[in-house]
Amino acid sequence: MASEAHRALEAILMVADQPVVPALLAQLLEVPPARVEELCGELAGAYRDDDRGFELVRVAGGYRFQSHPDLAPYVERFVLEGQNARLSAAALETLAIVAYKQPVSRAQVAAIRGVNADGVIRTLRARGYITEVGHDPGPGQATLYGTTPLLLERLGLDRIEDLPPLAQFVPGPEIMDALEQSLRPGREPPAAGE
Amino acid sequence: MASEAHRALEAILMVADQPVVPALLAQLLEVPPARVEELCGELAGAYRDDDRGFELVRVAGGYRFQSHPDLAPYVERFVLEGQNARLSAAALETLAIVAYKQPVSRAQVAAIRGVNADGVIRTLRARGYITEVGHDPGPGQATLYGTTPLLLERLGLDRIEDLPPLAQFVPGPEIMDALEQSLRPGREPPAAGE
Amino acid sequence: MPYTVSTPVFEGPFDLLLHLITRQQVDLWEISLADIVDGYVATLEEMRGLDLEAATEFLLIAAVLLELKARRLLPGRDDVELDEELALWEERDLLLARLLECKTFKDASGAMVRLMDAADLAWPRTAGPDDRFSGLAPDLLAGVTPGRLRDTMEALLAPRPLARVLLDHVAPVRASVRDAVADLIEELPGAGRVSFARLTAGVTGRLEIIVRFLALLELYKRGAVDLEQAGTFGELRVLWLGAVGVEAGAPAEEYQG
Repeated sequence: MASEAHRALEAILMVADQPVVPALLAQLLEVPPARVEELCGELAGAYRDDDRGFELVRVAGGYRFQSHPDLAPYVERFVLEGQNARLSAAALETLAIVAYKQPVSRAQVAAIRGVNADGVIRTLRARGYITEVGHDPGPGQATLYGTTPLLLERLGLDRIEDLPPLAQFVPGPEIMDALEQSLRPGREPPAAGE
Repeated sequence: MASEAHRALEAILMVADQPVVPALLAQLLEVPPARVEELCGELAGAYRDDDRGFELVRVAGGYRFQSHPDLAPYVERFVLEGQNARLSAAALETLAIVAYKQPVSRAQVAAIRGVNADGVIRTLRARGYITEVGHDPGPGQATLYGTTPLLLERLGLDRIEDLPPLAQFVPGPEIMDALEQSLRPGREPPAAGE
Repeated sequence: MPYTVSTPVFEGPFDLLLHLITRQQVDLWEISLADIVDGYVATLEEMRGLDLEAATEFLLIAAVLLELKARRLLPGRDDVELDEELALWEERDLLLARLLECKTFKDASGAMVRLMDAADLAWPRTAGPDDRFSGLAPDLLAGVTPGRLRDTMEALLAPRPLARVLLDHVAPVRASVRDAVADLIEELPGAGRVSFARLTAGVTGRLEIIVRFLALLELYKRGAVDLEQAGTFGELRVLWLGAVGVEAGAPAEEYQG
């Protein structure tokens, strides 16, 4: 099983300090990118089968070694400080809007959240989770924002398309009903909703 | 074979960016140091038997994962062609500390970074970016490091005093966020450390 | 039923409206706006400091609720012009759409938090090439500028992020004896005979403990509590005697005999 290609992948990923894209691995190994995917899949499977304390994962478009989540208690003690601070609820909501609607302008984010979003957008940019990705072709040429590979790493996702589909979060019929009932400018008060 | 202790060792060594001394590993795993040596020996043996592209070695008084010497040609190409032909985050941090705080001891660098910096300091010295500039007059007479003319030249600086000044108070982004959330009277955020 | 808020701060007006309507499980017709306002004011006080943004958001939403409710209470609906009726429906549809969108992204952000929490359990390898390869890179300083060094240094010197940043450290410490008296008047009647240690169990600041003690002495002076202590340094025990004369220093509306 441990072919030269497998071993070369292991060696390269061991000295990488961030996810390595399959295209570069393919170039170094002189094999097609599809083969790289296969080889990495086989390695990842072998580590799983051997019950290793590390894993080989695909994240943010590349492959990397990481510690196995099971062993977080040990690694936490070793690294001493928690690696990531929690974002505020406002920042998280804004992040969700940017992630699902990108490219998106500040004004569009504000329209959805109902409040000005400049502060949180600056926070998210400072954290490296979102970045300017262009300008609106329309009048005003508003700056448009999108998510970064760093966010994908933070989420443990390979591609932004791997986010759960937004449709999944559209409120269910009971909430829609409650809302409709409450907002109905109807003629008579609806029956007491309990 | 893959006991919890083996797996914990693998996880810790996978995220360590320089050799980890057995005493620290023993403390993290709550086993005697002699047992750490045994466990590491078993892991190293397993990787050898499986013909992995990496190895677990004892170097500079500690254990670390590294690429297998056989595969050096691949790693060399990766280092030359890949994104890795630059300072690691750890090296950049260490260089920044030495540049701004010189003369500074290893212990002081480690205190600021939160992790031991010996390996990185060695690399930076080997490249001629930092050098020994004296000894701490206090007990222990720790070696003190400073930057070299080569570094200044490479940074395009005339004198080290020409480094951009540090902001006096640099709040983290989440603190800025929280402050803005609660202090902002209108749409104008307080003008503070970008 | 008094309107109580679970804890999290409301993030946006639409969100708040949604929260009120779905959580309360009552329709607008039945909501007492006065109760909502009272509940919100209480929440603001718990937050120890006025969040201006949240407060203005709340005003906005209260106004929307009031308007919707007022419209329903208006008599003579039959006389309403068709145009006006249609406009009302249109307005409602817009509001509904925005509420649903807001709720959707709030739930999506919850899913992202779960992803982050799961990803946080694994740490990436970041070691980079070891010394054997450090001589290879032709230019190790490629891309390193004085500005990057400064940014790196500033990031290192910045206060380590806390899991959750509260602004308690910015707001002045709440340590008025008057407030502490009011707190004790709320706490003590249901507590029976209780030790001082217990009364200050959740209090961390030394100043606040002292203030609580002073408040206790104040209540003792007014005859509202009895204090017992077995001996020097013994446990101080507090017994609630009743409401005699406590109104003087306490906000009367918060006081329940």
